[in-house]
Amino acid sequence: MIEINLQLLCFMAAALLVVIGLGGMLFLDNIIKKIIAFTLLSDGVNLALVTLGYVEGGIVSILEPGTSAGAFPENAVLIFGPGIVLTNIVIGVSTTAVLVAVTMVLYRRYGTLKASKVLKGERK
Amino acid sequence: MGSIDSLYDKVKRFVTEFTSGKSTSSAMTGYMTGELQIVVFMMILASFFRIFSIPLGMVILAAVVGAIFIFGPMIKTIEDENSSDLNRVLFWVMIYFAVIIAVTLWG
Amino acid sequence: MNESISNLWSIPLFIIIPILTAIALNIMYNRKKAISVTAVASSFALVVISALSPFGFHWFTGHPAVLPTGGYTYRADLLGWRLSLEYYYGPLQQIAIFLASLLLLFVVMISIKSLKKNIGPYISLLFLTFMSSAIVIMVNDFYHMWIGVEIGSLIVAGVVLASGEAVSQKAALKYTFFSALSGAGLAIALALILGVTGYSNISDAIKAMPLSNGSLASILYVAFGFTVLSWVYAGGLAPIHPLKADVYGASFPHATVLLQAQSKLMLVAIGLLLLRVFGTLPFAKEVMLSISVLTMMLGVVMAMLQTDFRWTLAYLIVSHSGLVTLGISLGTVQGIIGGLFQAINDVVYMSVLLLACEGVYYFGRGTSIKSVSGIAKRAPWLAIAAILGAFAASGVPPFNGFQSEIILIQASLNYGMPELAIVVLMVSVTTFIALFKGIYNIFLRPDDALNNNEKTGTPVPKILYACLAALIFITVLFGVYPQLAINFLTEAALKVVYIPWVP
Amino acid sequence: MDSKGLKGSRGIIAVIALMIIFVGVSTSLLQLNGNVARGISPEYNELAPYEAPNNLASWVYDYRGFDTLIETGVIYVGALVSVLAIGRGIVRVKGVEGDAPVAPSSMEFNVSTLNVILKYFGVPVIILLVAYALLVLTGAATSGGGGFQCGVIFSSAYLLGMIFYGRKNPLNLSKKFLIAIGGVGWSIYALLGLPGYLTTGYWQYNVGADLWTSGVIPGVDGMAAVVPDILRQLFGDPFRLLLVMSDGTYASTAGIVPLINIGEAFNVIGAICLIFLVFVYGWNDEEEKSR
Repeated sequence: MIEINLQLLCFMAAALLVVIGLGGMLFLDNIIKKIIAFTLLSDGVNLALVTLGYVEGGIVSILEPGTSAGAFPENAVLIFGPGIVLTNIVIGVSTTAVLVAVTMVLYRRYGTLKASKVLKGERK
Repeated sequence: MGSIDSLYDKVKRFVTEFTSGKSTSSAMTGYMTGELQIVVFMMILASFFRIFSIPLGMVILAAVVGAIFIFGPMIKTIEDENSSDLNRVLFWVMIYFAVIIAVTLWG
Repeated sequence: MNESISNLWSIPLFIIIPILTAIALNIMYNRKKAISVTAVASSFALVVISALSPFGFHWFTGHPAVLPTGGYTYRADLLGWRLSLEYYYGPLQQIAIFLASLLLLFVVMISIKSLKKNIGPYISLLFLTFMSSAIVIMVNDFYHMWIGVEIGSLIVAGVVLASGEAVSQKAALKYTFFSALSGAGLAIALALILGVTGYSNISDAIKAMPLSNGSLASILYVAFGFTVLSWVYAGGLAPIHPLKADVYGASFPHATVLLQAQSKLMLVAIGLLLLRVFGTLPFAKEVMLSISVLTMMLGVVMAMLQTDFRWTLAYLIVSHSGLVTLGISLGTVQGIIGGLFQAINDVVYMSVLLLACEGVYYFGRGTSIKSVSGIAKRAPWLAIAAILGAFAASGVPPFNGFQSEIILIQASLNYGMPELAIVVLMVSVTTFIALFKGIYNIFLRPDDALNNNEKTGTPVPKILYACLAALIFITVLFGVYPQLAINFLTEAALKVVYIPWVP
Repeated sequence: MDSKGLKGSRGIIAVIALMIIFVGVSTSLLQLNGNVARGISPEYNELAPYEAPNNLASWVYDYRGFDTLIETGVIYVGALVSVLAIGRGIVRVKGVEGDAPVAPSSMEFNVSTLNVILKYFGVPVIILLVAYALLVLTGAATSGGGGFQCGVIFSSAYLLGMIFYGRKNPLNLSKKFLIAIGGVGWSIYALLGLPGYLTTGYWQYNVGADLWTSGVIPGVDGMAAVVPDILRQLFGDPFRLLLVMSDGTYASTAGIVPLINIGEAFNVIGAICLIFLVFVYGWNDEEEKSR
């Protein structure tokens, strides 16, 4: 049987997601598509963070009755990663909400979603 | 090319390129000063090469001075590249980031 | 120094008071009298607390540090891995937060006086701006700094959006895109540093950094790259400077006062972090120096090209954050002192100029040099304030800009880079030209329409003149007695250079 | 730059830059693979039996509770700013004219054409979702979940109701109520630090257990109990949760964590429901006054 290094695969997928997100933000012209690309980027970061807490043969960090408290520290997932993912999700939600709100307002003003038309560099 | 006439043309073009477009006097002074700033700045950057060797620094300085005259007023390009167009800024950020990573990883 | 105080009483108040005030103001919405009483009282309380507080640490939630030998300790000066979040309030933090709270007080008073209807959410955002800058300058933790930077950038977007104009909405959208980008970048940097060290406290992470292990070095390089990305974003440095300038130019000038203070504090905080964590990596200081030089030059060149005084100021703020960056990225004690002092001076004199610009804005014809002129006839004190501010910004003695720029020039000469000294000089000279181009056209150029007593706009509130007078007083005070500020900054610079402890 | 700008040489440069970034990120993550330093995480796990059984909850709301306070602020600010963008609280300088603000408008969707089956199953689904949200909230300290999850589930129920039944849905929450509940949630969270601050000097000190009885963390001299013995005899030890593990019984003290969870849930409900409501129906100052 082929042994699969799960952590490695997850890290590579995370790197791929990050770069796809960056590329999407750079190459797609539609503002909504740019926002979707940002969510991909954010998901890649989340995947990297979750993978960081991976422990071989580990358990969820909830103490079930009857399990050994002594073995818990060694076997439970590292707590930083999942904790930070919560924060990243919240930040992602808020940023996306602000982006979508401003996009809505700008769409009502200009009637288009093209970043190259709406977000031209111009002075008043 | 290379005659006095073409040099005169070049200087004339150099000056007239500023006055095209929005040519109020105060905007003009801005463009002229900006151009001079860029020239001096590029010369300073060129002189940084003295830390490798002084003759190399002098050669590059001379090359930069030549390039400045050939490529004419750069201020318009600088202004375009520094506009707050989202796609353009994203592009430049990616380039910067790639350069930083490349320099630190393999420099 | 009383650094063993590990539960300093004042630190939580800097965060909690703005939060509660902001919530209250947001719910009040359009009850102007209640809003003004609450806001002024709370910002005044912040000024008083920051002036009175001693120095020390605060460990939120009161969990101890784990000693490397086993066992726990509550002493902040011992070597231990901290289980809880650590804030530090030292001399640098004191002067920065005192100035920020003073500016908050001024800005709140001016905005209550000059804005009409529904000011609750706007003023609560101003309070949250203060909160985010206090967080970022005090915190000694990667994770928390990331949250601070993110909440700060959302707040900036809100402050800009509040004017409801198309140009502000566009600026806010662009800025928020980069907030998303740099937030994700900082999160990756956080993940990498956590993966390498396992600690999110910065001091602990530095102690645990496996610098001897060459194979892990590339992780640190990439983390450095991502942190630089967010530094560039938060401080408005070279590639993102057009967006930052957009944000400064598109918000109300009085709001820009707070925004630029927040941005300078973030610049200082993340810059010191970069220096402490990555300062020993090869090329780190060179990358930071090149970004600072580019920012300075592009900022002032773009400032020369602007025809709107607000945008001139916006680009000048950006370019002067390059000066701050220059000092920090030199990495010497003198350089860091110069950079920090420049940050503080910059906040003060740019506030003078921005408030003068705010005065011009009240005449109702915008701030473009094409559309408005002859203000000096109607508001002579405003003109004098603007001219004094311009002198301070361009490094004319006896104002404060002179003192910090001379330190920066000496520092770059001592570092062995006279070119940097030339760049600093060029920046100050060009600042002078760019500012006087605007000031001459707006204040001094004669104008017929205004001489005919044509009344447009709204009268400049008296409180604006009071704030201008106070800020000019600070400008001259720091210019004549620079030691007043430098005494506060030396300790931070020494700590950053010699021990990996909190700045 | 127009849309064609990234198709020429610039596009190639950008692709190369992206590839460099990919190589950088992936090499660093590759080296991290298998080399992750455990750092302080095992310490947190070791202390878990003395805190809440759900170690993530105790990390998020106790050890790094103040981080989560600011994080809660992020979502509050997100709601504040996105609603500000739509039109709530746009300010003007007296006597200075600016651009006309965008006219507030609401999305058009016709509620009456809804499928009968959906219409009659909507209410039970909403009730179930709200119940589930409350379940997640109350079990946060002992199982997975928490305030944020509760808020998100509740607001999805609200969104469902809005789509099925329009503005007058079963969860008929007004804008004022949502703004108030969001603010109240965040201030509950912020003020829950006050008791610990006043008694011990540490903000957000987990007052639940250590003031009631003495400290539990091994190796630290906890605070002496402030609560008189008679009260403890009367009420027992309400802040303790006994964890029966295979290697002994541990007294776990979630303390103020469940209360913080409630504050967070209020805040998230207020923020996300407000975002949904204003995105769909817009914000109109005149209408708010007349209501």
